[in-house]
Amino acid sequence: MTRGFAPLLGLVLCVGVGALAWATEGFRVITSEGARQVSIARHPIPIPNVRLIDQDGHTFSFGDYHGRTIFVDFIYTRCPKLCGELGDDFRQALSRSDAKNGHVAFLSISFDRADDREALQLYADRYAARAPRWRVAMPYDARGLSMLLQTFGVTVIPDGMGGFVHDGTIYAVDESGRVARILDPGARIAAVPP
Amino acid sequence: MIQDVVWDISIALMGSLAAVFAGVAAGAEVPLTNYGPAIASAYRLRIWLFALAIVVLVGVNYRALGALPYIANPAEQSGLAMKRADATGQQWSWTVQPNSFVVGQTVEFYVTSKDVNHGFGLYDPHMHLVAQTQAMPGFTNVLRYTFAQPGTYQVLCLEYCGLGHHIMNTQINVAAR
Amino acid sequence: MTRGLVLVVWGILWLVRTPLESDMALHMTVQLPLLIGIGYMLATFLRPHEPRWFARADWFGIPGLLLVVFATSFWMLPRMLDLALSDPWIDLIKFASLPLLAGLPLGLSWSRMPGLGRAFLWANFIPKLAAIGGLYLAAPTRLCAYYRLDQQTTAGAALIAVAVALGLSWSAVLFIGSPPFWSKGGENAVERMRGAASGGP
Amino acid sequence: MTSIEAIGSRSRISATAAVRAYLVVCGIVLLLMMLLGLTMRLAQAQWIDVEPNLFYVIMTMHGAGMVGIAGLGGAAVMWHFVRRYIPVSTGIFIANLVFFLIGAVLILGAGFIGGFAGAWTFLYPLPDHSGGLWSANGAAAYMAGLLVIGVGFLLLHLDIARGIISVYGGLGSGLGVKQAFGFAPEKDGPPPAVAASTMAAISNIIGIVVGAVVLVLSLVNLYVPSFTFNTLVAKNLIYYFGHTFINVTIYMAVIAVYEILPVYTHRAWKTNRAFYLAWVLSTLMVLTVYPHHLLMDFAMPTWILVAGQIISWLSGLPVLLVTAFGTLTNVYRSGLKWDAAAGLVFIGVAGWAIGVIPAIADGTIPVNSVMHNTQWVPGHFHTYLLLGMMAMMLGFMTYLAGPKSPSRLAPLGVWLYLIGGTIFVLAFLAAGSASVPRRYAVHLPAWLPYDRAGSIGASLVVAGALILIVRFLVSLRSPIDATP
Repeated sequence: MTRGFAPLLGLVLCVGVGALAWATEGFRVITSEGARQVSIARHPIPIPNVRLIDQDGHTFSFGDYHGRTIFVDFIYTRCPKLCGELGDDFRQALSRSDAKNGHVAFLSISFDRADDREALQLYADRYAARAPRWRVAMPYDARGLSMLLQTFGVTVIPDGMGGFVHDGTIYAVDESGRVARILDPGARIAAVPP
Repeated sequence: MIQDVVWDISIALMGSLAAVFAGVAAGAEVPLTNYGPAIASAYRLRIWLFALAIVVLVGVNYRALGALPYIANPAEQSGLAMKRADATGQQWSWTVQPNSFVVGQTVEFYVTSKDVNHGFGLYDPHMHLVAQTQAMPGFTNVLRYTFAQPGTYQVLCLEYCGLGHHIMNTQINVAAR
Repeated sequence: MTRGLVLVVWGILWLVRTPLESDMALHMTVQLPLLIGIGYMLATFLRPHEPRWFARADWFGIPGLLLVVFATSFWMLPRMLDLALSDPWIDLIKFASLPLLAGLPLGLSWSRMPGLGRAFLWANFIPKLAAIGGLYLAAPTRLCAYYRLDQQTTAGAALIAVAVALGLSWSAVLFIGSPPFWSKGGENAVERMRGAASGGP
Repeated sequence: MTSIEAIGSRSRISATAAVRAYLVVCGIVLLLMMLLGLTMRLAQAQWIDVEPNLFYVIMTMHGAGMVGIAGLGGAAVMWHFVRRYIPVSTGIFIANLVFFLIGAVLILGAGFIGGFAGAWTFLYPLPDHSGGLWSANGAAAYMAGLLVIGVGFLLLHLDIARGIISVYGGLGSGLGVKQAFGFAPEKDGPPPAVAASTMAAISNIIGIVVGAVVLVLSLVNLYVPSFTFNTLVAKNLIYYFGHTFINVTIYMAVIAVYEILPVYTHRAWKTNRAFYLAWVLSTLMVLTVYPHHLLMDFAMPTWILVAGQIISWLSGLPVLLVTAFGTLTNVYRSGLKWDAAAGLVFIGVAGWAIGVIPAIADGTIPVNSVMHNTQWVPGHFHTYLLLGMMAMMLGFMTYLAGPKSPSRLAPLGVWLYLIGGTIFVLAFLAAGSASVPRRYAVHLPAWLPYDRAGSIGASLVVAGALILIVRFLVSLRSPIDATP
C-alpha cells in the first residue's frame, strides 16, 4: 500500500457513506416520499390557516378542526381510478369510526382548479360524504392551494391526457393542526384494524 | 403408482451402472497387454449407447410431455363444468374451500399464498402423494385432480416455509358415490 | 479545441436540462452518463496536471473508483432524482459533482486498476444496473414524485436494455478474446504460458 | 511438465500450502456439517430429541455449509491442477479463503445466534417472514455472509478466466470450442483441466452475479418492506444462482479424476472431439437447466418448463457418455494398484453417474408432480454430491496426503464411506418414493424405518469421512515436498 492511501480511502468512505446516509435518512428510505414520511414523523408541520370551501359552499379553515384528528387526501373530481379508491376507503373508515369516536374527521381536498362547487358536490354524493364529518373541499384561491400542496408535500403532475398523476397518499393531521403522519403509499385507513 | 415405477426403473439402472463400475474396478489390477483393440471396441460401444440414449430420451420425453399437469385454460374460462375449490396457504395453515368432494369428481384447486412460498401437496388416504403445485404470493396456480377413492385426503406443505412447515396440513373428505 | 468542445457540451447539457429531465429514461440513460462522460474526457486533459499526492495515494485506483461508486449511487437514488428536478440549485450540484466526482476520478483511476479489479467492477455493475431496471419495471408505486408510472417503466426497460447490451459485448470480448478467435489457436499455448508466467503469477 | 518449470519452486510451496489450507477448512467444515446432517436424521428417526426451531436452523446451516465447502473444495481441486497450465494469482486464491471464512462466521452467527432458519435458498420473501423467530438482522447477516463469500468466488473465477484468456486468447478457446466443432485439430485442444476450469469460470461468474442481484434485492426488502418484487422472478434468480453454483462444484471436482487417475493407470486422458463437445454442451446446459427446479410453479411459461425437462435429460448424456465412459475405459484392465485415493476418485465418478439417473427421473414433469420436494430430491443430490463430488474431493485430499502418511486405516475409511453412503442415499430415495416430504422436522410413525436406516448409513459415512480427514490432517505434519 502506498502512502496516503489509507487516509484517502478513509476520507472517501466517510464522505460517501455520509452522503448516502444523508440522502436515505440513515439507510431507511430511497424515495422523496419516504424521506418526507420520516421527517414529518419527527417534526410535525403546522398547517397554514388556509381558507377552503366545501361541497355545501361553506367556508372553513384548518383552525376549525382544533382538537380533532383529520385524515386528509388530495383528489380531483374527474379522477378515473385512484380517487375512487380513496373515496371508498374514506367511506368505509367513516362508517366504522362513527360508532366509536366523534373526534375523527375526513377531508378531501381538490387540487384541480377546474373543479367547482357542483363538481365537489357530485363527488361527495358519489361516496355519501356529508359535511362536517367528511368535507370535500377546495382552497379558496390558487395561493392557498399552492401553500397546502407545499405544506403537505404533494406533487401533482399532468398525465398528458388532461388528468393528473398523484400519489393518493393519506395524511393524518393531529389535534393541534399539524401534519403528523403520512401513511405508506397505497395504504388505506379502512385496512387498519380499528 | 408412478413412484413405484420410477423406483423400480431407477434402482435397476443405478444397480446396473454400479455393477459395471464394480466390474471394471475388480478387473483393473490385471493389466491388458493389447489395449488398442479394446479401446476401439469401447468407442464403438459408446456410439451404440449414444444412439440408445437418444431413442430413450426422445421416447420418454414425448410420452412425458403429453401428460403435463399445467392448466392453460381453467374450466371457468373455457366454460367446462368442473368443481372449483380455493386453497390458500398462510404460515402455517391451509384453507381449502370447499373441502369435501365425491369420488370421481374432477376438482380444480385455485392455489395461492398470503405470505411466502408454500407447496400444495395432495396426499391420498394411504399417504401417497398424488399431485402438487406451488402456492405463491401474487400468483394463483390451478391444479386439476380427479378423486379416485373415498376417504380422507390430506394437504401437506411441500415447500419449506418456516418453523411450522411440518405442521401445516389440512384434511379433505372424499365420499363414496 | 477538444477541451473547449467538452466545456461546450457541458454548457449545452445545462441548457437542455429541462427536456432531458422531463423523461426519466432520458434523465438516467442519457443525461447522467453524458455528465460522467464529460468528467472522463476532462481526465484525459488533466492527467498531466494530476496532483502527485493523489496519484500516489490512489493505490490501484481503489479510492478513486470507490468515489465513483458513491457519487453514481447517490445521484441514482429516486429521492435525488426528485430533488434535482424540484430544486435548480441541487441540479447545479449534480452538474458539478457527476463530472468532477464520478467522471474525473473514473478517468484517472481506471487505468490504475488492475485487470482483475476492472473485471470485478464490470461483473458487479452490469447485473446491478439490470436489477435497478427490474425494480423500476416491477414497482407497483411510483418511486419518483415527478415521473409518471409509465415513464418509470420505460426507464426500467431502458436500464435493462443497457445492461444487456453491456453484458453481451463484455461476454463476447471474454469468449472470443482480443486476438482474432479463428486465427490463433492453442498451438502456441505452452510458449505463451511461459511468457505469461515469467511475468510472475 | 514444462509448464511447471516455468513457475518457481517457492511459489509452488506457498501455492501448495494454500491448497492445504483450503482442504483443512473443507475437511473440518465437512465433518461438522455431516454431524449436523446426522443430527437431523437422528431427530427424524426419533432417536434423539431436537426442537423444530433448532432443527430448521441446523437444516439451514447444513445446506449453506455444504454448498459452501463444495464450492471451496471444488475450487481447491481446480486451482491446484489448472495452475499447471495457466498463470493464476495465489493472492486471489488465498483472498477467496479469507472471504469464505468471514462469510462463514456471519452465516454461523445468523443461524446459531440470530436463529435464522430460512433454508439455505433464502427463498424470497421467507427471510422477511420469520413468524417472529428470527430478526431482520439475523436474516441480513446470513445474506451478507453469502454476499461476502460470493465476492471471493467471483474474484477467484475472474482470475481463472483472466489466466485462461492470457494463454488461450479467449474463453472459447479455453473450452475447446474450435476442437469441438472441428475447426482445429483435436491434439491442439486445451487439457481437460483447462476445459473444465473454463466451464466453471463462465458458469460461476454468471451464476454468482445473478445471486448477488437477488441477495441485494432481498436485503433491501428486509429493511424497506414496502419495496417488494415479483416472487416468481425472485425464485428464478435464486434457483439460477443456487443450481449453477452447486452444479459447477462437481465439474470442478472432476478435474481430480482427469489428473489423478492417469497417474495410476499410466494412460493419458483422451481429449478428443467428443470430449470438447461434451464440455461445450455442458456449459450451455448448466446455464439453462435450472427451470427443472420450478416444474411445480405452474405460473411459469410452459415452454420454459418443457425446455427444463428436455435439458435435464440431455445434460445427463455428456456426464454418462464422456466422463463416466472415459473413466471406465481409462481404468479398464490398466493394471493400476488400487489405493484409497484412486478408489475415492473412481467412486466419485460412479456416484456422479449413478446420481444422474434419479435426478433425470425427477426432472420429468409427470414424475416431478409426485416426487418434487419429497426425500427423493435429497436422495438424488446426495448421490452425486456425497458419493460423487465429495468423494472426488476426499480422493484429492488423500492423494495430496501421499503414501507416506498412515494408510492402514484409509481403505476402511473408503469402505465405510461407500457402504454408509449407499445405505444413506437409498433410504432417502426409498422414502421419497413413499412420498415422505423433505425438510420436515417431525416425521409420521410410518416414515421412521426410512429415517432409522438413513441414520445408520449417515453414521457410517461420518465414521468413514472422519478416518479420511484425520489421516489428511495428520499428514500435514510432514513438510511440503517441493517435488510433486
